[in-house]
Amino acid sequence: MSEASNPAGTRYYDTMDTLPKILLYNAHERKDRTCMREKDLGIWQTWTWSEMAKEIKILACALAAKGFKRNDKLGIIGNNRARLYWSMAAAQCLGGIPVPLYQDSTANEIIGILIDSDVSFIVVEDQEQVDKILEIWDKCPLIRHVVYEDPRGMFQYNQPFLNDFESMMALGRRYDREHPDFFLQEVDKGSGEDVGVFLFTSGTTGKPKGVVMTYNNIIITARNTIELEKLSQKDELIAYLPMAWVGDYLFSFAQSYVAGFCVNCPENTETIEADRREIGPSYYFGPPPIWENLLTRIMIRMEDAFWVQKKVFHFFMGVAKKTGARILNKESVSLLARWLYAVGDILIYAPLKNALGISNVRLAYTAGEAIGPDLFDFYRSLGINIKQLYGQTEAFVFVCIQPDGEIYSDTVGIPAPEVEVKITKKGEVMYRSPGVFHSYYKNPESTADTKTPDGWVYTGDAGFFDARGHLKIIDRIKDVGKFSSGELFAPKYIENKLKFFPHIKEVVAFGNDRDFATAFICIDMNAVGDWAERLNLSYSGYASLAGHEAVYQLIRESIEKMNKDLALDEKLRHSQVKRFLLLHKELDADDGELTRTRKVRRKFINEKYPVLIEALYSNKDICRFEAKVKFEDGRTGIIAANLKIWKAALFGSDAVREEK
Amino acid sequence: MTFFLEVLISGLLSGVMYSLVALGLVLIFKASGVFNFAQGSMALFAALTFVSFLEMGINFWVCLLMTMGVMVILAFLVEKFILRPLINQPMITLFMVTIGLDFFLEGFAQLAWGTQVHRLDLGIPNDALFIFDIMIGKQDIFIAVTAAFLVLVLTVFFNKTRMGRALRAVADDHQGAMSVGIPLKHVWVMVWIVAGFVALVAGLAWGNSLGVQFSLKTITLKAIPVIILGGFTSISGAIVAGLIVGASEKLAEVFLGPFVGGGIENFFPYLLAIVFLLIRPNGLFGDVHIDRV
Amino acid sequence: MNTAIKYNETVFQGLSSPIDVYARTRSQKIGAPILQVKNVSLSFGGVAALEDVSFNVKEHELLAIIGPNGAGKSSMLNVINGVYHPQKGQITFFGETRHKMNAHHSAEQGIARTFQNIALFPGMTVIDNIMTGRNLKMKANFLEQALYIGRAKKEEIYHRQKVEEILDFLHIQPIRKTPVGRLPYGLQKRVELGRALAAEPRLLLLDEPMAGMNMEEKEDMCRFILDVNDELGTTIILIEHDMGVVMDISDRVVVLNYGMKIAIGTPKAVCEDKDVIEAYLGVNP
Amino acid sequence: MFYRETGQFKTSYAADRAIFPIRQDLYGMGILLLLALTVPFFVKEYWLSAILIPFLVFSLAALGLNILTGYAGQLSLGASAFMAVGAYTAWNISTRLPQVPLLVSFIAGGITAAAYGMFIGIPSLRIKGFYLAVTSLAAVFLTEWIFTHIGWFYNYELSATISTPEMVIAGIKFDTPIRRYYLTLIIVCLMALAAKNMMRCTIGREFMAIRDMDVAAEVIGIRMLRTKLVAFGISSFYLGVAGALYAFVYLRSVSAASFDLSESLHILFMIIVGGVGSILGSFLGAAFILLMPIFLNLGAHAVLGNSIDPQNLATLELMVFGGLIIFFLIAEPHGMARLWQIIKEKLRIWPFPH
Repeated sequence: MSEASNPAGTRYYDTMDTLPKILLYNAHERKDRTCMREKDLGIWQTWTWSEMAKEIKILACALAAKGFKRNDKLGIIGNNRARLYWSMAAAQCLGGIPVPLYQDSTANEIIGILIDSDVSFIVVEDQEQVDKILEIWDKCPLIRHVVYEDPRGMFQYNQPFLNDFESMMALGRRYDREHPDFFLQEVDKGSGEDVGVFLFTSGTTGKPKGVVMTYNNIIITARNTIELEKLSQKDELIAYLPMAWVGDYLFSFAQSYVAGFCVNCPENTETIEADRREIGPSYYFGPPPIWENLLTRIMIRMEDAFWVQKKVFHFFMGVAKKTGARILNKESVSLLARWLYAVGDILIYAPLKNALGISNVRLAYTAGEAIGPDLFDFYRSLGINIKQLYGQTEAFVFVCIQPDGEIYSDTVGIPAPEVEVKITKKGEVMYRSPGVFHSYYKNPESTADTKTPDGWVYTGDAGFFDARGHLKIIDRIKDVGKFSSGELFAPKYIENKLKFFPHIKEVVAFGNDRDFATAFICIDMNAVGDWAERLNLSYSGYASLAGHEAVYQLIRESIEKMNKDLALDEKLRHSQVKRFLLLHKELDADDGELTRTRKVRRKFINEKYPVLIEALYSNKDICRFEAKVKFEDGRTGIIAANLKIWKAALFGSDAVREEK
Repeated sequence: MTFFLEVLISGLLSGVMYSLVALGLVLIFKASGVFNFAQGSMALFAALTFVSFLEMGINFWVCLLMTMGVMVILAFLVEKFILRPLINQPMITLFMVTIGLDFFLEGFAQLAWGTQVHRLDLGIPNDALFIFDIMIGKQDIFIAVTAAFLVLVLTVFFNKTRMGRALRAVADDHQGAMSVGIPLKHVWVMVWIVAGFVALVAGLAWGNSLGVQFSLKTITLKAIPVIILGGFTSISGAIVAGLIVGASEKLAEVFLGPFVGGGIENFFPYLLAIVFLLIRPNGLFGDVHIDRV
Repeated sequence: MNTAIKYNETVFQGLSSPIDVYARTRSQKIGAPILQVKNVSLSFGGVAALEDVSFNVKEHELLAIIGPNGAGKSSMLNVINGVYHPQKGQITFFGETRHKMNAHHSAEQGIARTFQNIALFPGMTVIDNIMTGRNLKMKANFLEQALYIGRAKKEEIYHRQKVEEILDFLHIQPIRKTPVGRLPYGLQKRVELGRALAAEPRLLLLDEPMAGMNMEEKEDMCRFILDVNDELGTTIILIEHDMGVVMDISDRVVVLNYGMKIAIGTPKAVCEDKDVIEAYLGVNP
Repeated sequence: MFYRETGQFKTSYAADRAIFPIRQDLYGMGILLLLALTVPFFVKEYWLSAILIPFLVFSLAALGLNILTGYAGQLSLGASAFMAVGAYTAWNISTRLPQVPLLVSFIAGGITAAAYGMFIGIPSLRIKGFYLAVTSLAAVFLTEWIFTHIGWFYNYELSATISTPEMVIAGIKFDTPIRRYYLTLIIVCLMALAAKNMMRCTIGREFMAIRDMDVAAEVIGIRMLRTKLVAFGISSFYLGVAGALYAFVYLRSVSAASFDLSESLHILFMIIVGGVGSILGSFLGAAFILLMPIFLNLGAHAVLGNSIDPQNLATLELMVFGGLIIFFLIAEPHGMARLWQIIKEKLRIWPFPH
């Protein structure tokens, strides 16, 4: 075939076992299909597969010209930009390994990663990133070249190892003219066993580990999920999550290549909202916080609406809450309800989705942490097919997905295709799948203790399959305890479940080696405050509000609601909270009760509040307590309080057990 | 020669009329920065009201008072419903709003008092008298005198009385008015009352010769070139320019007209004004201002 | 006098303002004078605004004009770009000398400016405002425009891209389609700078570009001005009140007082100058 | 609410600068045009010749005035004068030189009007605001005088009126209202499109620049006089053509009196009510000002029966006009066009209030 007809010099491969080969395949099969857009200079700059393949080819040649060899590592730092994605591909074409890094991490955070993964070339977005590299330049002897995409402000730099993207491309073109066959030869050398990418774990637990993925891991996982979710080249995706995150690599890169759909890069971080609206993605991923603040912003914006408008809005939201999710799950819904929903769709739902730019969303994922049932149901009731998935970097994301029509806010669904999941005796979730990572780079021992020789991987999460055969993740395995009766006790699970109630801010659950569960509750000052105002309860401050009978009543109802739920679940019914108290103060990072990221520090609390804990397990219903507090001005003082301890009703067989 | 003088004088006499109306415009403009296109309609309105009262057989002076009362009310309404909402708007907007007012008043006046022509007789003999065998209509003289008298009154009012000075202060800057210690809205009401008064007199004067009918409103159109010539903010300018316009248009009509087929007095003043504008954009006595950047 | 010395520190404490993190690293060499102002005198109806002012501006240089209110700073700019016509004196720009020139001509010569109190076109969007700044570069006749063919269409598209580059340069992409009337003050100033840049000027006159801005906005503005000066190599004359800013970013400073030039030189030299201190503190020796 | 813009993105500046960048607007426009094209099949001929044709003609006139007053910010009370020039020129050409195609004589009318307009506009360099308005006022009187006193222009008809010959374009006789309607429709649409194009290109931006901030405009390098004259020229061209249509297509027999000051004021009202500086506004305004008396009439008859005296109706009309102008200038200086804009914005972000 002639150069002209396919600029990148595409060819068929009987085995499309590497992404570069798939790229060339697309450049031929989907020649004129748009594969990437980037909002730049006010319009969506567009590339078809063949155009992009050509760019990548040139870029690859440029890298080669600069001395980039097989198995060299190419670091990538920056927001989601087309050229950065190309750099990944270019490195892969040369048999090199791309190593995307988090763009917002500091110089000191990236230095470790750069060294561990022997990065020798780096492509960065702009001056800001260049400065980071320069800061740590001396500490990374391996790095040979730095390429920057955006020349803005770079006119002052004259380091020889800094390369402007355009001049790189020029170099690439020259190199390509001189070595016409080079590119294809390099691509041919690739095979499925080759390493495709290093993805670094976020490193919340210990220092980040470089997860090594082979093309087989990548491509097979991508294929399976594409088939499962019926993704096609017609889909549209917005790439807005960090490139270093495994999810982005799978959705915006691997799946896009395999399915052939189009990836859109927003103009910049402030314009994501607007850009999403323009593109109208059909496939969308967002961790719970993103959905969360989308919802809050809707409610805030609706606040100052004209009252009629509000009335209509809330009425139809009510309708949606009742019927929406059920229609989506194809359950039977009365004709009237359907009709009402249809009206609501014209008046509210469709316009709302349009305003948020999610009208065309056919498939949306949420993952990373538990999502509140109300939040989850809100979007489903609008008719957006949002699903939870359970995944890990080591699994190349997919472990479990909620299948269409079986969506429950409290489970993460059933194992993804070709994924086996089992639960250890200790209750830890293990899985084995084609996506299972090859190893941690240069870290055999941690590889060994995460991955068994026969390919099973420890997730470190405790969970179990419920009656419907759906996986329920309850907690990190290390936090899971046992009741004296031997049944499992998952504090985090209880706490999360309670925290989803609007009036509850923080919860600390106890029960390890005890015979039932109890809890400290911190009320949400604002929510409960409003509630109290509506009932015009008088209160002077947090403590007095928390001490209020009515508030106790309110919280007890929430707890009993939860207990009712738990009772339905064989594994969890013992975890029903039997006694609880409302703390006289909010848990506070300054007092060391929370981590800076607002995670409860159990150990500390156990040491600080033994009296209260004992009281919870005694049978007294009031307990005096003095607490040391740090005031704003740094002085410390004692406040004393008498805390009531209340009992919450238990349900199911546990209730019976109570009778005895 | 005598003929020329006759024309000149009759021109000057009607010129006084123009000055009178122009004065009304200058007043309002000075005080509220509004070019009042509705001045003519106000004259029509005033005159119609007056004659209608008169036709009810009410005593002349009572009618006069009643009409004044009506004009006062009008002034208040204008201030409340038009000027106040449009405070600090560009002059052009204010100008256009008075066009609206012009239509409204014309419509209202005729709806209220009917569209037919009312004869108005102020009992001035309609014959002419001769001074050095120059013929002059008594009515013209009478009108001219009243007008001249009114002009005098207003000039005094403006330069001597506290209120008058306040009005001028406002013209310069709105704080100015405050400093004189008179709230802006009172000032505005005041000028519009005065303008209403002027309108009434003008209306009667013309109505007396032409009969009271909607054509009265065209006197605004007569007055416009006058204030262009005299400058929007100058009383003396209005007077002088009035005379110039009056005289020149008559002369032009009589001595140029025949050569071009007559009827030029409608636009001749305008040509005069424009030519003049190009030479001296701020009018005869208009104050010069440089716009700073 | 020693009182003056005492004030001295307080007056120029701006020297240590946060902005001096932008210590100048020049990429453009300061070249030969491109603008000479010779013995310019200007007065409004007898009131003298400028008296016999002379100085010159070198290529790629950032020259600041400072002075108390009413010192004639803005008038100076207005003379340079032909809005005011000086009674005496002449101005030479790129070898072309003139006593009197109109604003349009100076624009054609490549002099652009911003105004003390923003003079944007409130009815138009940000894009259109900046686009208007390029009008001298547009050649399409009205027929082409009426039919939206030929040059008209080409120009609209070509210049739109140029405008987008400016939006990008000033980080105002998110507001590109907002009518400027609705923008907050700080952003309007930025847009006005953008409009001036759109003309790709050889000399840029900035009349208090940071007036009424908060610290953060000022720092941004400084950054932009420096980038314009360095990256685009544009020569800039800047009027600014914030001494800190002036000291940090300008190469030379001209001090006006009551329409007269009382000092010219490097920031340091100028703020040690006795007359200048007096001018600022009004203490007579 | 009905604006569903998700998924409408632009990949080229051409698309981004399109007249109707939002798809729904495009469709709306399409439907409107379709209606305009099919309406003759639904309505009586009377409607065509008494309402739709004048509506189109006056829309064009309002558009012309809007270009000068709304976009370039030069207040003019002289609209009717330029219409008159257009009308008389077209008439003279088509009667004296029958071989000249009608459309050409229309265009010639426009061009002459443009020239006249530019001449009238010359003072606009030195004088601003209503000083200018006055000049245009003079134009009205001057023109009216010329066309009443210089016989040549109306071919010495005793009535001093001109009655237009029958219209033939490319062999097609435009003798029925339907045909005349289509002729007007096409001309008006094309000219409106042209106006839109000019206003979104350099010319339009220069106009708005001198309107919004003339000093800044000058500093940017916009030539004051040139731009203002262009504004007068283009505006008068539109008015001229409108005048020609007014004479040929609508009244078919006019005298100078039909182009008096009140005609000018009517057109001014149209743009004030419709929307200053808006093409859409010109049409809305024309429709409103033309239909208002009709509805007034119907209303009055409905209320008072046929007893009502036409005189009073006329004066009532004056009052309502005046009241409307005052109302709009105070309540919504940008007229109905802005109202529509606001509604549209609301629809776009619905269910959110802002």
